[in-house]
Amino acid sequence: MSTLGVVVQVVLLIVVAPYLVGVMRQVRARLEGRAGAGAGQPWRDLRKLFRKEPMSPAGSSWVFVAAPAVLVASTLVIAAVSPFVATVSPLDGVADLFAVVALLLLGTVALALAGLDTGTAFGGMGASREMTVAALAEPTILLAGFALSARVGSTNLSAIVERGQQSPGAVLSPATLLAAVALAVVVVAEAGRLPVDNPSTHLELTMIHEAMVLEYAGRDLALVEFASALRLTVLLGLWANLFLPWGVATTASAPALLLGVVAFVAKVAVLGAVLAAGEVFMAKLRLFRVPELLAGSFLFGVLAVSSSFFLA
Amino acid sequence: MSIGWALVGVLVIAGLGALGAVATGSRGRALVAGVSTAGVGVFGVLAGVSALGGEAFSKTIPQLLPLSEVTVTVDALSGLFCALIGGVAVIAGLYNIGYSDGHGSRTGQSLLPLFVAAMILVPAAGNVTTFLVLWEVMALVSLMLVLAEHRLRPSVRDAGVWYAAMTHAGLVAILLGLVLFASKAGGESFTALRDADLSTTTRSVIFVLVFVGFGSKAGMVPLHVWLPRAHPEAPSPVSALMSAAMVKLGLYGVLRVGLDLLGGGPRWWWLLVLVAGGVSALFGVLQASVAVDLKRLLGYSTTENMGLILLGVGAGGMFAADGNRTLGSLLIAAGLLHALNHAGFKTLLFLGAGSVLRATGLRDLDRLGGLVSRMPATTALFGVGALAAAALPPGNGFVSEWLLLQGLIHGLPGADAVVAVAMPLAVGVVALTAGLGVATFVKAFGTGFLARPRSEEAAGAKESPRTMRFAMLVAAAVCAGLAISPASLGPALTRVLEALPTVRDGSPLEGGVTLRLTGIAGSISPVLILAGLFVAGLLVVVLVRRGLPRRESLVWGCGGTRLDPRMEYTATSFAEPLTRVFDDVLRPEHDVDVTHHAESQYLIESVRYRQRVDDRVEAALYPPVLAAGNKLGAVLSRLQNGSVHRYLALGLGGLIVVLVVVGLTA
Amino acid sequence: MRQLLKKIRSTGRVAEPAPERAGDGDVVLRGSVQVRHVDAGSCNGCEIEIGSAFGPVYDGERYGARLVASPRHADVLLVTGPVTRNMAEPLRKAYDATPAPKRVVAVGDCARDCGVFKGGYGVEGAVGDVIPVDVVVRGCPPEPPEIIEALRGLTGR
Amino acid sequence: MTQLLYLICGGLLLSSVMVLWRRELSAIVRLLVVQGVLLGALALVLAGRLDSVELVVVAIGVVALKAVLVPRILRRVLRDGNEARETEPLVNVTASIVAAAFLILLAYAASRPLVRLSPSAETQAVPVGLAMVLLGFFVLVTRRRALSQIVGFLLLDNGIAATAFLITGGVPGIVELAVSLDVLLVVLVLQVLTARLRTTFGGTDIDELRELHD
Repeated sequence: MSTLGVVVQVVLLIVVAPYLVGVMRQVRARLEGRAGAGAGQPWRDLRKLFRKEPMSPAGSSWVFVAAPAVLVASTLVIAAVSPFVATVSPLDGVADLFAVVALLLLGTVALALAGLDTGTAFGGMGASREMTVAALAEPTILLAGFALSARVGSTNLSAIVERGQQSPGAVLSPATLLAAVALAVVVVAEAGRLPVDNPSTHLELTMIHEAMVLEYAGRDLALVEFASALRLTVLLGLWANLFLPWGVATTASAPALLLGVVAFVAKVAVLGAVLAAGEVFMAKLRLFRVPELLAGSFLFGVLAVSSSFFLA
Repeated sequence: MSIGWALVGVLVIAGLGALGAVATGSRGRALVAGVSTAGVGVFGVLAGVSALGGEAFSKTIPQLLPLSEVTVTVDALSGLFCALIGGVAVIAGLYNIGYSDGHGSRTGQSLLPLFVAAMILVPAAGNVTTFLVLWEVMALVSLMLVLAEHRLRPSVRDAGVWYAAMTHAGLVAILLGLVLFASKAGGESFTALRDADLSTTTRSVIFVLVFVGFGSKAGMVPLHVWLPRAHPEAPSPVSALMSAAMVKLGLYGVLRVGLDLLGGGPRWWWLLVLVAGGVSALFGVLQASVAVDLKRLLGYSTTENMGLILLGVGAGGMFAADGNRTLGSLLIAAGLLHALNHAGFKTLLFLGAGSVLRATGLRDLDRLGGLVSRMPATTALFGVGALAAAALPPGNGFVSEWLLLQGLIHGLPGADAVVAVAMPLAVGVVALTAGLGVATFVKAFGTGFLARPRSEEAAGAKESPRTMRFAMLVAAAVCAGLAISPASLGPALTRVLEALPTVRDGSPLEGGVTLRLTGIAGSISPVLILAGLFVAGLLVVVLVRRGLPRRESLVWGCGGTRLDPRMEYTATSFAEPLTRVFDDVLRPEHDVDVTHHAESQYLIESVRYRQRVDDRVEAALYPPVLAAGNKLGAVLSRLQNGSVHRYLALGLGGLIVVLVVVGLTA
Repeated sequence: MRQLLKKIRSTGRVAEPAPERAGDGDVVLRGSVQVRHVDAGSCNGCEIEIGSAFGPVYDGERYGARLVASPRHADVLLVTGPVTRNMAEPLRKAYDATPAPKRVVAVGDCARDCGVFKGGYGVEGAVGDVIPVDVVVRGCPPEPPEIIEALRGLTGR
Repeated sequence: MTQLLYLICGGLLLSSVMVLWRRELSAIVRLLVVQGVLLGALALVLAGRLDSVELVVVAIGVVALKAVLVPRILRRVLRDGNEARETEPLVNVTASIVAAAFLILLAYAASRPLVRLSPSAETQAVPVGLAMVLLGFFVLVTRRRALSQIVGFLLLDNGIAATAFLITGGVPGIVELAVSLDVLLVVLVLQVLTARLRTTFGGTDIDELRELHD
């Protein structure tokens, strides 16, 4: 039964991820006074891209070809092991916060190497920037994880979520709130959203994530786009379940799983809409002010840890 | 085989190998030296594995050294390091066969087996004299190996001078510490030291002295300055041996003296180790992330990893001093596991860098590139090492960093203010180190091996000979083994911890497929992660295989002319954002030369941009010391005027002073 | 922020209601068209119209068409202007860099037959002389609804 | 009530850190307004907890002075000067924020004995006041513009006031203390006015004052 939970969860994430991007674009379009293409547009884009021919730039290697698959695979593993719909998983040993963070980083690295492998200036630029942001976001993630796990005594994601469900009051503790703010900044940075990166920019010089994938075409591009949608869903889902753990199934029964699915979709949709609406009010930060933002989130991480200790 | 015979084997093969390498001509020399080095390594591994299996060995040979006896004691702690060094030596020896084929110098090749033998015997030493003699032999032999290519590049000599000075300064500190220890303890065998009853002040003085000495060998900031110079300049098998094996002996010394012979000690010792480790890790990775010389990058990465190991050991010692043995043993086990992992991947990386150097003559990442199609095997193997060094799953570095973080995180409940401040900062340091480490190795692999070649040398690179590839494959296999089954090392690590009386506490980790920690909640499964990645990857490939075939097309250059390799991102440009973010720490020097046309100052003929990132710690700390040394030298040189009578008078004076001191203290 | 919110509320939706679409579309791309715009020597009149075709009022994106940053990501090349000598080769390269199946839309009279620039010394020819053209939008410059109509023919929405 | 107290202290800490992050001096002045209001709210909450009328008076005084009067003076200085931004602090913003993390940890660790002495809600929040003092000092040390210097002093002063409120609670002496500290403040504000005289140096970079030494 717990295997069923995993399958449900993975399929759900795969289906939902492009829709989440669609919803976010739609929210943005409405706020800008446009009609918007509808929430299903990313799926239409993907369907078309999967049918197009993939292309390799001359002089690139197997790294370029393999990177999208590695990116999707690493994200799928996270989708399978983390507690999005249910906390019961046969893959319990992998559902560790640090392992999930490292897997996310693995995907980033695969894409950065592909960006360098194309041999274009833009690819290298995107890779360099992406790695800088990822490196500087790392301390915040681990410190916020530290603050969350200090209460539970474990970095196992399911354990953290279950503890959150058992003592709802603790979610409002200063440590958790500070960690939530710190992780929110990091989620924005890792997902490549405003104000760190602009996902819909056309200007190469301001790109981070987009610059790395400029050379991808056809189904390679489909994989990359799908992976970035899946990563966004995974990040928002993790954030939601760490800080708003309600509705996550703790048993593998069908009604509990159903409730878990509904709760997950609702949480992610709301968070996505809030994020998209927030982006309307924001401009992209200069690249060299991004470290300041991340340093700020690091500060919140430190405060989260110290308040979990000093105010305990 | 018993440990004793294995150690005899080490000595015999090293001697035969050295003689053989001296005797053979330039054609077979690399083969003889390589095979005998590997043989010495095999015996080292045998000795180490039997010690880790629970066998103990102790032997005293009187009167082998003047005024002292030679004692050899091997316990599980020694065994771990013997096995580690032996393993690295097997791989480096095999690699040397191809690498030095036809151009290895007589001295360099014949000293290689001796160097390995000295390193294997250092942890087997059972008394102070034996230890110091072997330590000095190791230092001298490695110095000569560093200098092996001094005829080819003048920079080698500079590196040699730095290495000689630093390693001997370290030796003086260790010598002072251990001699003080032995004199206060009234005996020089390790057993006598262990049983000695000393005042806390004495013990602290001994610990600080010894820590400085071993710290310099471990490449700890600010005593690391020799490392990024000596490692790049040494021949690559020697770099691998030094970086993967020799620096670990610094760790051995800290563990042996601090936790075993001195038996733990107050908390501030270990806080010192923790802080030194943290600073080294951060500084090392920062320098590595902006380095453009591939071997220098790897050298700084060694400083970083030794820093992480010492951070773990320091935190472990701190918890052990507080009486929390569960965490103490976990953190020290994490440090030891990371030492093994680092030995594995750093060997692989230095050998990979050696292959690149041999094929192109370049260490400069800015001029490399395009090796993925020219040296596919080397590229793939270097990639395995880089993955491990970046501490990403499924590489082996990930597991030990995970253990380290688990230990640090679980220290918070029940802690006092010092721990409560130290642990979050330590986690922050480890995390930033991990993040920057990833950026560093993406740079090394991405700009060094991928894309198109940035110079003619790189464009003309040829794949290395089979023996070199085989040696690297062995190293990669070791890394893979460590990555997949770290839990199988559990019993061995438990035995090592048993040799350290203050942290002894059952086995810190167990499990098969899933690695579980004992005493605290935490589990991870490297096998499942690997399997999950594999299955998911396969799924993706199978699902999207349909459709139109792949087409190759020119790189999209916005419709302009063909993109020149000079337009590619280089390692310098890759590291530029990081250089900017950390410019307060790194203080890079920029140089922009603009040449104008002779006809008009408004037309520019060429622009030259240079950036240098020097080691700021070195620039800040060493010149004053060197200046003071020069001044002292100038004063002392007045004593020497060439007159024999003056020298005799000095000798007499010295003798009188010694006698007076003896007379007064007796 | 409050001001912006107020403005959003007072502006509301500015996109005009979608007109009826005439005829069936191309079935290859079905609902999603990524557009790379190539200016092959235009006077920038067409560019202004294309810009407003993707602005809030006409909102080309609602039909599944989206401007992208690289021909690698594109299905459709939106080419404007007579092809000048300097732009002929880049245009061919852009066409080559676009993955199949792909379509070319020539926007404006100049793109169709060089318009008033016909016979100019710097003009290589119409777009159709350089790369195969699938759809032509006439006008000097064509109005946004006409451009959108052409794109809707490709997206089928 | 305790939650409200913590919330206010959190706000104080956050606004102090934001002073390090923002570059526009006008935004920093706005943050000082926020801080003044929060400080007043703190006094008011404590007045409620301790049933003290005097603290209500103090609260009104604090808001009037710190949230209205001083910011007004600062804005005037800002308008007359031509420097709207702290362009090049001696320590860059990223490093400042990381340093702030360290200083806050230090404040928490250092005030632990005090908290343990009488573990009440007020003393639990004392580290916040101490942290503000440290951050104020940090601003003084690392920022170049004369106005930033004043901001540092004000931060320091707010920190002292917050600590005093939290520790001494309803002691009447608090009024005296607050007044005396604010006299100091007014003197400093006057110093800003004289800083305008220093426009002879072409700016208010206080490093330029070194020239007076020669």
